[in-house]
Amino acid sequence: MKFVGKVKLLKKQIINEENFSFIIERKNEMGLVLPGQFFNLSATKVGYPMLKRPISVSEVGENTIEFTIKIIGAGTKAMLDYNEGESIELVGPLGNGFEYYGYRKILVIGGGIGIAPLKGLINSLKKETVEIHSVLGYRDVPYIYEDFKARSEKIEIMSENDDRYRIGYVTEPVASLLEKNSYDMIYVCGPHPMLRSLTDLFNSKGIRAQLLMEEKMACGIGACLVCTCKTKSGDFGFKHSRMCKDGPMFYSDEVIFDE
Amino acid sequence: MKFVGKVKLLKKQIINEENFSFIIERKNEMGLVLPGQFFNLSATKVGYPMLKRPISVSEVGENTIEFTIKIIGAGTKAMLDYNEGESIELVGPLGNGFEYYGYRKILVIGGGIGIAPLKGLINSLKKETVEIHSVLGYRDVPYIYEDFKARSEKIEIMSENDDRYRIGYVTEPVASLLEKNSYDMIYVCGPHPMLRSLTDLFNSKGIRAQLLMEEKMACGIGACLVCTCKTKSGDFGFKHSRMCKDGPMFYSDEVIFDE
Amino acid sequence: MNKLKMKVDLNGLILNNPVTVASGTYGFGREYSELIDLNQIGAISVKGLTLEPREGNEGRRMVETPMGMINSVGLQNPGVHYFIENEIEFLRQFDTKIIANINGNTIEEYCEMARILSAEDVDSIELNISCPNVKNGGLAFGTDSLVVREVVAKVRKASKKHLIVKLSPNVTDIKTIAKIVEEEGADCISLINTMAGMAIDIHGRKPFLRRGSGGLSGPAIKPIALKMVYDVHSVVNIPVLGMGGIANATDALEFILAGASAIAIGTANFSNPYAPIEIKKGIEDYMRHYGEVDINTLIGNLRI
Amino acid sequence: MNKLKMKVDLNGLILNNPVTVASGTYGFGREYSELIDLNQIGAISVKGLTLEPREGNEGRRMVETPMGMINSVGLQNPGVHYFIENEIEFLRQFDTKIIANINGNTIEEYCEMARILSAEDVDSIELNISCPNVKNGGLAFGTDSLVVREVVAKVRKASKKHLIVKLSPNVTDIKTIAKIVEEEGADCISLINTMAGMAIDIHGRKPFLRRGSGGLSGPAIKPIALKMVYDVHSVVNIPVLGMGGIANATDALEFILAGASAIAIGTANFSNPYAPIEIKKGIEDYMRHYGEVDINTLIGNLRI
Ligand SMILES: Cc1cc2nc3c(=O)[nH]c(=O)nc-3n(C[C@H](O)[C@H](O)[C@H](O)COP(=O)(O)OP(=O)(O)OC[C@H]3O[C@@H](n4cnc5c(N)ncnc54)[C@H](O)[C@@H]3O)c2cc1C
Ligand SMILES: Cc1cc2nc3c(=O)[nH]c(=O)nc-3n(C[C@H](O)[C@H](O)[C@H](O)COP(=O)(O)OP(=O)(O)OC[C@H]3O[C@@H](n4cnc5c(N)ncnc54)[C@H](O)[C@@H]3O)c2cc1C
Ligand SMILES: Cc1cc2nc3c(=O)[nH]c(=O)nc-3n(C[C@H](O)[C@H](O)[C@H](O)COP(=O)(O)O)c2cc1C
Ligand SMILES: Cc1cc2nc3c(=O)[nH]c(=O)nc-3n(C[C@H](O)[C@H](O)[C@H](O)COP(=O)(O)O)c2cc1C
Ligand code: FES
Ligand code: FES
Repeated sequence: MKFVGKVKLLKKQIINEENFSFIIERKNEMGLVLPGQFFNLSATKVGYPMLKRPISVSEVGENTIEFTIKIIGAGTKAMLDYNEGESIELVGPLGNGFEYYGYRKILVIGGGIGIAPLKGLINSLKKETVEIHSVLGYRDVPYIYEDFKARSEKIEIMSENDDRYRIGYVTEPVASLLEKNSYDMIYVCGPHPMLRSLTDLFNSKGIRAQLLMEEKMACGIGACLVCTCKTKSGDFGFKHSRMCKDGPMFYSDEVIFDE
Repeated sequence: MKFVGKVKLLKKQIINEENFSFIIERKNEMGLVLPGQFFNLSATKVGYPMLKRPISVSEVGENTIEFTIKIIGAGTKAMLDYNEGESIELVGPLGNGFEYYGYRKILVIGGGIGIAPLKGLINSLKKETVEIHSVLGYRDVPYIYEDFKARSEKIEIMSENDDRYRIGYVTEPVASLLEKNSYDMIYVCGPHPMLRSLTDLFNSKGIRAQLLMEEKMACGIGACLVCTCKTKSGDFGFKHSRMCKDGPMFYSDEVIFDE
Repeated sequence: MNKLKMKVDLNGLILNNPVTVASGTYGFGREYSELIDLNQIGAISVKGLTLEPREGNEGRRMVETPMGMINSVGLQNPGVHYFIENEIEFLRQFDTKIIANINGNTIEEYCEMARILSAEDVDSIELNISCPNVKNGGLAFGTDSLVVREVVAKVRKASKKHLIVKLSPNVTDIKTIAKIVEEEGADCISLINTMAGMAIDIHGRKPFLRRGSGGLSGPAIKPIALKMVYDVHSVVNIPVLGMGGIANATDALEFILAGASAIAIGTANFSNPYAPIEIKKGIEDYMRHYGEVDINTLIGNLRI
Repeated sequence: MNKLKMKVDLNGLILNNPVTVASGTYGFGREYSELIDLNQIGAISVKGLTLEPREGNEGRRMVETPMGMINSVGLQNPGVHYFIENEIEFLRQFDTKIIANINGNTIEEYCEMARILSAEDVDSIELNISCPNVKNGGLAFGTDSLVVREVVAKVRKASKKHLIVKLSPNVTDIKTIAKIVEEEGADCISLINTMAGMAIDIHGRKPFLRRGSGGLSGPAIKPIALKMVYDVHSVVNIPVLGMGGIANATDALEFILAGASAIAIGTANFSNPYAPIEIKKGIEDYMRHYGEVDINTLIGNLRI
């Protein structure tokens, strides 16, 4: 079930100079909304930039949905101009989302704004049954980590530049966590180079993770084929999967990173 | 002296479903701002629609300028989305404006949103020295006529559809006013057919008026030549004048209406 | 409310209404069928088919530009045989016409596909002549008059199906090409395909698209498309299926008044999945407003 | 702050910086001189000149389209003699190069204007070959290879001034045209001129422009222009002056990386009179950010 239309912006919250969040009304026609899924949002009321922007759900409430958005270019910058009470045109939920049924011990690894969809994931898991370890990486000052702190048995917060935190990339603590723990599932979302180097690590250890990936999108529903993801097909072949429809979650052992 | 840059929107006022007004800060760099002049306003912060929209000043205060705007298409509709306190990019003042020095008895004739720049004119004339007669025409319910009521010795408010007012076009009362009065100057602003039929009337009587005209504009300063107005040149010739720079005020006996 | 006559006849291909969707923007209809009622669409031109399945170009395949987008999907598709076996039946559930968009590396490939599709349950074949001609140094078939004449003539012979020829806009003189297409027996002309375009990542100092350049579509190209539709309509007698940047009913009506018997929506589906339905309704509203009862009276009805 | 080398050499025409303004969008500089400092602009290409004064087309002359505009000014200008007597001196006050954009109805007119301007204090002549050729049924000079060869060769003979030839984008193969222009002795190629476009008033059921159609400019055409600049740069050895939809420093840098030695700003002046200065500054900021000291190292510097 997919919704196409306008919803009300209930709350806009400025997180820091680069990031903000929207809480919108959740409509019945949207049906189930899963962590890892995304919506395609109009950046402006005047329709410019023209294409909608894919944004993951960072929290799904009973009557609300939260998006956490980083200002990157013209579109995300313009989005910040929506006022509370105004309507935003969107399409969704889209994509496959995370698979998380039945896992009891998981590792979540997020980089930058990639932490947002993982927040939606951990908050939808029952505290009593799932043990969560978290590794969060930031360029500068960390943000939206409170829920991870509250919910994780182990947590490591990294920053490239803020020396109140452990300095470095997420790959280091992940490697040592993998030495000492065995996880039912690993979830990763973050910038391309991070996904790539973690995938190398996972492959070298023969384990697999769920990667939430990104590509420029147009339709967002699988019809136009612009959002390609190179995936394995057979033993030596490849195929071009659709990031928006076959993903954005792919298993790390399916993806071919060749650039 | 022309200003290029951003000014703060101090006040936004909804007049009715179709019309609103903006009061913006007047900057020193703008120099003198005359009634009949206009500014070129950005319709949106995101730069779409691309071209600025020409809007006449409808009042010039010491530290403020007022615009009165009718929603016509995408640009004027988008303008309404500016919030008070935000900045609007604009260029101006532009164009020649009205000539009004030394006249003692004048007639102003406005149609629809064309009444806005005339409001700026009458409010800049000294009550003690100038006698004003006004004819205002509307399609439906009249608006922004209060200043005219307060300031005119004679006033006629016409509507095409609202029978609480005299039903009809402005041409009828104008013809009879012209029978009974002799004016030092006549000022007209309104839709093209109105300007045209009044010009026929003035020409037939051998009198001249100042017309505030409109044409689609790009640069607004006289450089691109897209905003042409056909004017007389010599006894039989014509030339293409620039609406934005040589106008928007033209004398009725200069203009060739040939469409 | 009067009943409006919305049926249009593209020279044998009769559409319930003039609003169709453009090849490559609608897949085989499956994804959009979850969002809108395909019965309301006059015709669906399916994703460009090739003789063999193709994986298309490597990513990145798309970049947005001012009111447009450039794509270089590179004709990723499951091949004509897969289409026949797996997609036609699905589309046939809906009361819409099926246009099979075909793409070849050689004239022989085009003919072969036309022959294969002749026996199948599709309503029309759309010959996309914007493809690079491998025998001719990769220049598009559609840009050389002699090649256009040959490929249209041969495909016409290979199949009796309703035949649409889709023109490339990247030419000096589209009128001449259109006349050749008509002479060689096409039933209908569709235009425009995407325009050659490029965008550069100034930080990476390389084109955004892996292939360097691609095809520009969307509202940005609408004025160019409209002029070409007007020009082509003025020199041929076969009907024109107009497209290029149509995003709302006003745009669609501009094309119809310029001479298009039907219109296609491409890129606008991405920004607004309801575009086909809203545009159909907008055309109807316009007709009612002006007391028009038959869409056919609007076609090419310009006062110049 | 390091001093950046911003001078570029268009094959003899040396500009203080690569940011110029496009013909027809800047008049003769007078109006913009009241808003911005013309000394900061590399060159000004003046309003297209004709041998005799022209009043241009009847209005309406302009319509806005998605991120673009269509104009049909029709070369309104006071004629080359008036320009010489009244405008050159004004422009000479500023430390900017003067490019005289010339337009003819016939090859003879082009040559006559080139001869006249040879003796005058302008820095370059820009031959606009997008004009309709009256001897050739009104088709633009710039769309026929043979005509291009003839007009460039003859103008080259008529004048020793620095000669820029400005190409029309409405062609199948801009590379071939560019090579001819180079062979016949042009010093520099500028491109693109506007693209043929149209917009229709669906309520009046007529084109918005009195002339039916006109030339599309602005960001909408940027991807098309960039591709053409890239293509032309890849086949000629003379410098390229790139334009078409440039509205900010990123756009300008895209053109420079694609191979333009200098760029021109047209339509963007209308939406932002400060565009030339902001773009120049933006290019400088980019150079500082990446530690580039000479703009010339950026020209055509694409990793493909
Ligand atoms: C499935 C999915 C889920 C996502 N979820 C989220 C989420 O939850 N939160 C979130 O914040 N983001 C999310 N994103 C990313 C988000 O969609 C993008 O950040 C957004 O679309 C960017 O749009 P924009 O208009 O702001 O930037 P764009 O204008 O698209 O710019 C993108 C980048 O390109 C650069 N650029 C543009 N033009 C040029 C040029 N000519 N030269 C060089 N560089 C240029 C920009 O500076 C910028 O770095 C998600 C993406 C996907 C695919
Ligand atoms: C010197 C001057 C002073 C002015 N002063 C004022 C003022 O004080 N107040 C004021 O309100 N206005 C004023 N105007 C007019 C104002 O500039 C215009 O109303 C405004 O620019 C319209 O912009 P828009 O984007 O809203 O409409 P546009 O989008 O430009 O549309 C204009 C008209 O064209 C129609 N249209 C657009 N596209 C199509 C299509 N494809 N087919 C059919 N119809 C179409 C629209 O529906 C509309 O009727 C002035 C104009 C000038 C030149
Ligand atoms: C992503 C994408 C893929 C396309 N694929 C095809 C194709 O396979 N065959 C074809 O004939 N045209 C293809 N086109 C061109 C469209 O059918 C259409 O002619 C063009 O996009 C102009 O219309 P628009 O501006 O409404 O999109 C494609 C366009 C897009 C945007
Ligand atoms: C209003 C207007 C008038 C123009 N007049 C001329 C002209 O006289 N001669 C010419 O060579 N190009 C002329 N052009 C084309 C521009 O110089 C430029 O090539 C084109 O507009 C593309 O650049 P832009 O998108 O930055 O505007 C004109 C363009 C516009 C918008
Ligand atoms: S964005 Fe269209 S298929 Fe993914
Ligand atoms: S709008 Fe450019 S000359 Fe008037």
